[in-house]
Parts: sequence; structure tokens; C-alpha cells
Amino acid sequence: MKQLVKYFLKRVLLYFLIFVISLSAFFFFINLVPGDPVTRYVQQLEQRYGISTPLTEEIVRKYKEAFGLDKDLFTRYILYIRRLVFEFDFGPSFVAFPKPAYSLIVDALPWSIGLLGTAVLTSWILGIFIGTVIGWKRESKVSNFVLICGLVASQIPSYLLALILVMVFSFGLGLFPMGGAYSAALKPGFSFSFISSLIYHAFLPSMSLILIYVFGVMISQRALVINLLGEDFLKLAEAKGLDKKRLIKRYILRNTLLPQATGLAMSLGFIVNGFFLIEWIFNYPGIGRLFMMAIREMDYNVLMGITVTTMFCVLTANLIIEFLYPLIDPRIRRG
Amino acid sequence: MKEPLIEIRDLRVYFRTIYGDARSTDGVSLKIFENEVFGIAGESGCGKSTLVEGVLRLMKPPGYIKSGEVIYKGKNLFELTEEEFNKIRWKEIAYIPQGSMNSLNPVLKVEEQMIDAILSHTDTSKEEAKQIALEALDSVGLPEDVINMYPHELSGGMRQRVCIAMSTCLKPKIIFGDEPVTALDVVMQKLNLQTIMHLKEKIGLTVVMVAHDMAWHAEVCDRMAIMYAGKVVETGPVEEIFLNPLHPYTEGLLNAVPSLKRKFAKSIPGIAPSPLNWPPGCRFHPRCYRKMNICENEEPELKLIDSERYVACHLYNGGNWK
Amino acid sequence: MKALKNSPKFLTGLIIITCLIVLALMEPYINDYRLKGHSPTEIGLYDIFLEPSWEHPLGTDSYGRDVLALLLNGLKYSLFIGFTAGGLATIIAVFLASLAGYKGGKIEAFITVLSNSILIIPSWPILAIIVLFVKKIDLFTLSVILAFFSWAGPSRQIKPQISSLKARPYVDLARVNNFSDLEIMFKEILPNFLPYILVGFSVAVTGSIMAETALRIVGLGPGDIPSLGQVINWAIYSGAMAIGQYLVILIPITFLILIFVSLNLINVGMDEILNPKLKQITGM
Amino acid sequence: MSEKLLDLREVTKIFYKSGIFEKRSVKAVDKVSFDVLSEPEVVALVGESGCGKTTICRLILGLETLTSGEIIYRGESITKWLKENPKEYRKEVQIIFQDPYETFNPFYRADRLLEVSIKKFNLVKNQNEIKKMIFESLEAVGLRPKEILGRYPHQLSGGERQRFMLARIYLIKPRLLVADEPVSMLDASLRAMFLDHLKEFKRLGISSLYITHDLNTANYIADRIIIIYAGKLIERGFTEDVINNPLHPYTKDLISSIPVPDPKNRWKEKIEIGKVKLSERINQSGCYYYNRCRYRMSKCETNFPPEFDVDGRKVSCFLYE
Repeated sequence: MKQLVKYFLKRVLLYFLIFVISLSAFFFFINLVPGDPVTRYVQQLEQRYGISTPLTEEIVRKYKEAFGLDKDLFTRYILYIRRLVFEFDFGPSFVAFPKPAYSLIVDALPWSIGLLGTAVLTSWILGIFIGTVIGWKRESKVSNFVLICGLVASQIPSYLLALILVMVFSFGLGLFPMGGAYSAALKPGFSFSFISSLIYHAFLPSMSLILIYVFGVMISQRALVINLLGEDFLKLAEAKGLDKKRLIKRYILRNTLLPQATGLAMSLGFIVNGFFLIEWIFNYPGIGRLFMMAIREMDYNVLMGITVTTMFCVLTANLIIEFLYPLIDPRIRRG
Repeated sequence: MKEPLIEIRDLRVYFRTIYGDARSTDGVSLKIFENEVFGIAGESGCGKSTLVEGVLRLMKPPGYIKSGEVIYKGKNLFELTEEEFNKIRWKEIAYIPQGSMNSLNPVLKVEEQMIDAILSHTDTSKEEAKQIALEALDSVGLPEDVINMYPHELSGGMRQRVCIAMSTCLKPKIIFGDEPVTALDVVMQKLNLQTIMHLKEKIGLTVVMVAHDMAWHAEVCDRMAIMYAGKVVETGPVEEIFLNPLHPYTEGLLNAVPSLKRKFAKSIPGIAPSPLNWPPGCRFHPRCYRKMNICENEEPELKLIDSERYVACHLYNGGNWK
Repeated sequence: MKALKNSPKFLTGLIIITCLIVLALMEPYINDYRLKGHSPTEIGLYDIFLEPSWEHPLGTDSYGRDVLALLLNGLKYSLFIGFTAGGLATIIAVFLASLAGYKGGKIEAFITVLSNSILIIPSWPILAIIVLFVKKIDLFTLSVILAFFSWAGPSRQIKPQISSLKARPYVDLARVNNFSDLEIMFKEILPNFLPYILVGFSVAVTGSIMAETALRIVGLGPGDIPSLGQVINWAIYSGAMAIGQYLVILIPITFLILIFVSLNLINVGMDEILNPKLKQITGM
Repeated sequence: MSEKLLDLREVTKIFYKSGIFEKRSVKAVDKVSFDVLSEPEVVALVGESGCGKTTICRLILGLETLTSGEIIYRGESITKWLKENPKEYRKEVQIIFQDPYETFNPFYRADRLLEVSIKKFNLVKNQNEIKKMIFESLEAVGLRPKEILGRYPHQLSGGERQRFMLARIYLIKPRLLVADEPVSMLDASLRAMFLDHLKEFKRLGISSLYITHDLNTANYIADRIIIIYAGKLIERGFTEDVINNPLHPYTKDLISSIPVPDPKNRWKEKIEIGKVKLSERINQSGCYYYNRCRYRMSKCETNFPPEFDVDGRKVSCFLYE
């Protein structure tokens, strides 16, 4: 028990450290780039719309004050962290001023988490399943064919697949909607038509992730299974005459679960990277699309907020996965 | 003549490699009788472990059984379906793996690993199965709490004993041990080997033990076979083999290792051949000090010399070996 | 090395990537000949939206540019950025991995945490913001920024190898043979380490090109460097999807996928040779 | 009495493993003292795997640094040797490793190893002489140079590879050879050949420290035997004495457990199943062998016995107080 508590504490501490360090590094880097966001934002506005008033400088000054940009870097850092920790506040949004950035993010976040979570879990489970099968029957031609497909498919970036899918199925064949999370004619609620519309809209975006990640997991699962098949304890399990179901479930799957969970944790960040573009391509109202919109408007606080939020979410997801390790592997649990 | 409990006929276990088939076990025939301790000796790469894996159908690709029969109770084990064979496995023919770190599943408790074998083969309830497991652990001298432990919490010697307990808990007819006591310290090796022998007496087991070190055979076996280059070169009662080795290889092997009593050792010249390319004729001829012309071309057959001794060597062709 | 010849995966990968590199290297000559000295990105050189023909095998785009010329040009830039950024990332990775392997202890633990953090954290949005906020961004700056974010992958591949190579008995034997540290590094460790560096390099190249393409597709980064991502961006914004001009998008995507797949095949092939255990088991 | 070639004094090695938040330590070698004389002799260091014997050999070679204690070679500490005159020390103290495969750099041909050794220790200068030397050394260990030269390590068999290592010793002719389980990976039929070379080395004036887990082979070649258990030296003395009249309970158990290759003379003493409570865990507070010891006394549990002199032999056991 002491072992377990120690393990949990260490993990939490480690993730907290990672979060704080990357957040700080990120903050200082962005703020050390010459020029401040407000000036640049105004410059951009001037360029885009050709407006130039004598009042510009005054406006910039006022904005800077409102955003706290007139203070020195360190104070700004302290203020930012304080606001973040105590008020969960990222500051106001430029574009939707005075709406706070955080409310935009909070609106978008559930969509992303919902879509991403479903897609990742589906592909993870499916990948483990297929990988186990082709690893177990590695001699068969079908397995080899699937493996070769996987070697190719797993290397396609998800956002490129998203482009292909939207092009073929939405624009070309017109089978799926070109964007959005649900049909505009429907009111959100627990109705059948709404939910089916949700699934219908989420199908292509999630597919562009699943179709790729399944193969990634499959390939690693196959390698794990093949490595396990050479283990002595598996030989003993076979000699025991166990039925196949028990053998695969308790002797193969159980033992691949830990490395697969680690793999999931390690690839989460990478998946999220691609997911930003997927949402943008499918115009899905999640955090990725918000991010792209903010990029176009150079909406500084929203960008900061999104980055910090995704960082936090991914790290939390990782922490949760690592909390599951002791359940999977007794060696962590009992020393 | 006595009926063998299990008979291996011309078993060949090969491995596919990019250079062609590696003929690890290449035509082995053996008879093992009830209630005996049968030893299989030979150096690394002679095919003794693949022989056992072949008999128990534990081969993994690229290894495969090229040909041969294993007759047990009048049935050829290789002709049974996977399910039929699974019923015999463990219940009648059990296996003790090498005493390595990995012989138990690291993520399951000892209890679960012992019980799942019992449940797969009998109609007992979980409680009864646990009772059987506890008795088995007791019979190998392990305390009860071991059942709630994970393999990594046990020492190497204890893990080995768990394996022994596991393989004997269904009271099988015959146990194949593949180097059952290596990788432990000598004291533990002795203890565990004696445990196996104790159980043999208690349950009435037949034990087939593979070991590279001839001294272990000398301690416990009744009869033994010496393998070289995928083939059996000599079989017979242990005492006779040690006193009067017939095959030059057996003789060399016995002289190669010094012991505490005998400060004398002599190597066999040359090097062990590769299973990809066994030498023609008698496979031992390039290293044999009694090589004759015939040995280079003609492969000697395993022939009955005495009432119980077989040897595959051209020296004993006429039966006038004495 | 001989074993590499027997690996169909490695060979296929090598052939594809070589073809792509040759194509990219020949781009100036091909385009110079085909466009008669005009730049591939020059606007209004031809009529817009020409159907594929002998003269314009892939047609022209909404700005009247030859699509084939754009593609080859884009391929050149994408590969260039990928190889520069990948190279830099590999250097960082090798340096940090060696440092970790050599010093061990806390330093090793710290470097491991650092590289894992970069892998765990979704780094692309950070990258995007940096690219957005850095004012003047040229080819080299972009490569450096990309490299900074893509060294963690190769580092994860390389580090365990360094630790294991360092502990090999032949290194001990070299020391007993009175080799100096430098001699051990260059004569004993490096030759066996090179294949792993190559694996790390291709991981880094893939990572850099993936990140760069994603940036360019959404319109970030230096507009005057028309890499494949930029070509896709132009196609999307000119409405190529809506009017059914699929090739303009599909072909750059195919090029990119070919790069990624071929680099991965090289890696898988090398992996099977470097870890004979896996090969032995698969028997392939 | 002959002078000491190598003298280990209270040698201790602790390994540290550190992560971000923690530091763990393992005591691999615990205050081990023994010596090897310069009048050629073979000293066998016997112990089970994981008892620290390989660490001792790495410490002697300077491949690990000492945590505490001293290793003296010809009157000077080896730290000093390696700092001031590493070349001479390396030439005089050589090693044969356990794994004959891994001792070769797979990148190079096998014979490079011999060539490098010649060059590094300036044995001869001229290219022709180098060739001649390599030929002679290979022939000395029973390899046919024409067949062997130019091959890569993976093209050689285990026996051939380990002979290469022997050839290297013939070339360098050190004063002290440390052999770390040199035969454990060799086929039984080849072991005697290897051990006979160690005997030959002794005739050539080379003292050896032979590290093994196998008392049979130690008995075959060693003049003196040192027994270690869990990083601690527990008994040392002349081979005949240790084998025929072991003092420490662990040595006794060890010797009585070794199987005898004589079916007419099997183990007489059987260990009763069920009576032996087996706890292999090492007792950390006192004598390490306490939990397994048949003669244990109450004071053994908390005190580690010092080394006692018994008829000119040393043993760490309170039985001989």
C-alpha cells in the first residue's frame, strides 16, 4: 500500500513539474519574441482593412493596460499564473472582447474531448484486437497482407487522410456533410435525430483518425505478441493445455496491456497535434477549429489558453493512464 | 518385451531459416517405460530441447515438426486435434520448463496460474482447485502464502518449485523436464531435483529429464540417451553408460568434465557442427579419434548391442564389441 | 550491411526515397526546360484551370500556374526542410543521448524526462504560435524551430542503444587494450551506432515534414517557400475541392505519403536486421 | 614467501541507481580482501551468479571505480597505476570475458583484435612481424590461421572465439590474467582445452584469477580457492583443504550438492521435503548465510562474523571463533 501511494505521489509530482516547466517555457518564449500581441494585432488590422487613425496609439496603450502588457515580463508571468490557478482565467479574447477566452475554450472543449476520446479508444481497442490476431496467426498470408497495409497506412498523417476523406466522401460523392457537428436544423437534445446527426457528422473526422491509429497500434501489438510467443511462460501455458481463449486473454493480452498503455500515453500528444487540423478541415466546433480561428485573428489570449488547456488535458490523460499501470502490472503495485 | 509408456519414432523437428532448414532434431527414436527416470544428455545445439518441445507440440514457427510419431497409449499424439491433445496435456503428460526467470506469467498470481490448469482439465470448483494447488505447494515444501504471491516476489528456486508443484498437481503419468534445475545455485538445484524425485516416488511418475550436465543424470536417472547433432548416438542404463561408454562421443563427453573426485579432463577436438549443415556419414566423424573410412560416407544406425543398450556407431557393427 | 540487401522492405523504401530525392534534385532543370526559365510560382503564366494535357500533364491552377511544376518545386522544398530540420534534430538527439548515456544518474533521468515531455505534450499548437509570432521567418529559421520540436522522437530511439552499446564487453576489452575514451567512442561505438543514427534521422525527417506540412496547409509559415504543404494550401483556398480539381490536392498528398512510407520502410527494414530476434521469430 | 602481485584490501563497491526523485543503492562487493601472489599461481574466485564476483574482476581492471578500500598491484594502488602509467598496467593485467561473442566488435574482422593488441602495446613494429606473431599465437591455441583470418566474429563458433581470446593472452603475455567465467558459455567437450591453457599460462609465468561458479573446474586448475557469498568473502584457502575439508557451512553445502558423475555413488544425504524451511532471502543484519545455515547460532543473526584463522585458512564463521 505504501508502495502504491508513493508511486501515485511521484507520478503526480512529475506531471505537475512537466506542466509547470513547459507552461513557463512556453510563456517566456512567446513573450520574448519582439513586439507585443496588441501592437501586432493592430498592425494586422491596419494592413487588412487599411485603417489608420491618429488614435491608434492611444488605443494600443489602453488595450495594453487592459491586458496587463504594460508591466514587465516577470510580473506578467506571475499575474498570468495567478489568474490561471485561482480564477481559471486566460484573460479576455481580442476578437470576442470582452468575452473571456476561457468561455470560448470551455464551449469548444467537450466537442474535442468527445470526438477524440471516442476515436482514440475505438482505434486502440480495435488495433489491439487485430494486432493480436495477426500476431497469433503470423504465418498466414492474410496476416502478412494486413501487416503490409498497416506499414503503409500507419505512416499517413491523419490530417492528410482527413483531406482525402472530405474530398472524396463530402465533395466528391456527397455522402457526408462537409462540416459542423450536427445539422443546423436540429436543436441540441437527447433526441434520436440529434444523436444520429451527431454521429453522422462525427463519422468522417473520427475515421480519419481511427483508420490510421488502428494500424499503428496493430503493428506494435503484433510485435508484442510475437515477442511474447517466444517467452518461456507462454510455452508453459501451452503445455498446460489451457483453452485458447484463456491463453490469449490472460497470458497474451494481459501482458501486452502495459506496453500498449504506455504507447497510448506517449502518442496522445502526437494524435492531438493532427487533431487540430482535422477539426479545422471538417469545421468541427472543437478546440482545434477555435485555435485556427484565433490564429487567423492573432487572438493572443485564446491561443495561449488553448495551448495551456490542451497541455493540461493531455497531461491529465497521461496521468490517468499511468494511474492504471498498477492495476495492470503487479510489479508496480507490489514492488 | 515390456511395452513402452511413450514411444518416439523418427521424430524430426526443423526450423525454417533463410539459409534453408535447420535440422535441429533429426530422426530420433526413443522408448520410455513406465516409472523410470529417463535422461537425455548432449551439448548445446544437439536438439535435446527441441525434441521435448516437438513431443509436446510446443513448436513455434519458424520451427515445425517435419515428420515422426509419438505413440502414447496406442495413439499417435501428432494425429490428435489441438483440442484432443489439450485434454492429454498436463493431465497425463506434463512439462517442467527451464528454471529461468520467465517461466511464470509475471502478471498473474501463483494461485491463478495453478488453478487455471486444474480448472481446464477437471470439473472441480474454484475452492477445490485451490485446495489441490495448496496441497501441491505443500508437497514441494513451499509455505501456503506463496499462493497469493506474484512471480517477481519469489526467488528463482521458489519459482522453480512452483513449476514443479504445478506440473504434478494433476498427478500426470509422465513429466518432461527441460533442464528443470539449471540457472539456480547448486544447493538449490540439488534440492529441487530431489523434490522431483520424491514426487516421482509418491505419485508414480515417469520422468524424462533433459540436462546438459551428465553428472545430474548420474545422480538420478535409470536410463539415458546421449544426443549429438540432432541424433541419438547411444542409449542404455545409466550405470552401464558411465562405466562402459560405447560411442566415442559419449566417452569423450564423460572425460571432458573434471569433477571433485577426479582431477582429469580431456577435450574432444574440433567444433560442434551446425544444424544447417550436418557432416555426411556419421555426424561425429570429423571429431572422432576412432574414425574409419566407412564413417565418412555411411550413417550408422542405432543398433541393439546388448539386451538394453543401443549405439549408433560403425565400431559395433559385428556385435563383437566386447 | 549485406543483410540489408536481403530486406525487401529496406530496399523498397530506399528505392522510393532515392527516386524522390533525384526528382527533387532535377527539379530546377526540368522546370527550367518546361517553363522556359519562368519561376514555377509565377502567377498568370498560363490560363487558369487548364485540363491536363501534354503540355500541362496535371493542368494549371487558379492562378494560372503549371501544377506539375509547382509539385516538383514543392517536393524540393519539403525534402530540403525535412532533411535540414531532421539533420539538426538528429544532432541534438545524438548529443543529448550521448550526454545521458555518458553521465548517467540524475542527468540521464532529466534528459529522459525532457524528451518524454516533448513527446507527451501536444507540441504542434506551440509550434504554430511560435511560427505565427516570429516576424521574419526564412527557410533556416523554420528548420531550426522544427528541429527543436522533433529531436525527442529520435532521442527516444537512440538513447537505449547508447546505453546498451556502452555496456558491451568489446568496449570493456578496448579499454583493457588501453584505448582512450575518444578512440572508444569513434572506433568501437560509432560504427555500430551509425545504423541507429540513421533510424533516428529518418524518424526526425518524417516528424519535421509532418509538422511543416501541417503548418503550411493552414497557411502559417513563410509564404515565399512553396513546399508541398503550401501547394495544398493554395489548392484548398482556391476552392479546388468544390470544383472537382482533386488531382491538385491528391498528388502532393501522394508525394508526402510516399516520403513518409519510404522512410518508415527503411526503418522497419533496419529494425529487423538490427534486432535479429524479431526477424528470427517472424522468419521473414 | 612470495611477494604479492595483487592485493585487495577491504574492497567495497556500491552501485547507485537514480531517477528524478530517488536514489537506490546496491552493495555488490562488501569489504573483500584477498591477494594473488606473483610466483605464478591460479586463484579461483567461486560464487553463485549475482554474488559480486564479476564486479570484483571489473574493479581490478579499472572498469569500475571503487567505493571504498584499495586494490594494490605491485606495491602501488591501481588508481595510481591507471593515472600515471596505464599502458604498463594494461599490459600486465589482462582479462578474458565470459561471453566470447560479445567481446568482439561485430563491425570488424575478428583478427583486428589481435592486431590492435600488438599495436597498442608496441609488441612489434614491423607489419610482417605482426603477421607472424598473429600466426604463431593462433597456432598456439590450436586454430588454423589460414582458415580463421579475415573472418567476422559471427562466422566463428563459440569455441573459436574464446580461443581468439586465449591467443590474445599469448601475444600480450601479461603478469596477471583475470578470467571471468571463461568456460561457462563453452560446450562441455571444449572446456578442458580451455582450462589446460590456463595451466599452460601458469607455466609461462602468468598468475591467474579464475572466476567461476563451478567448483569442479576450480578444483581442476586452482592452487587456492576463495568462496564468496552475496558480495562477502566467506572462506579462502588451498584448493585441497577447501575441497576436502570445507569449513564454512555454505562451502559444505556447496560441495555436498555438486552432482557426482558416478551412478554407483549417488547422493547419500537426502534433503527431507517439508522439513526444510526455505528462505533464500539474505539476512542483512548479520551473517548473510544465516537463513540457510544449518549451524546457525543466535549471534549470527545480528553480527557478521569476522575472518578467523583455522590452520592457516581463513573463514568467516562463528563456528571457528
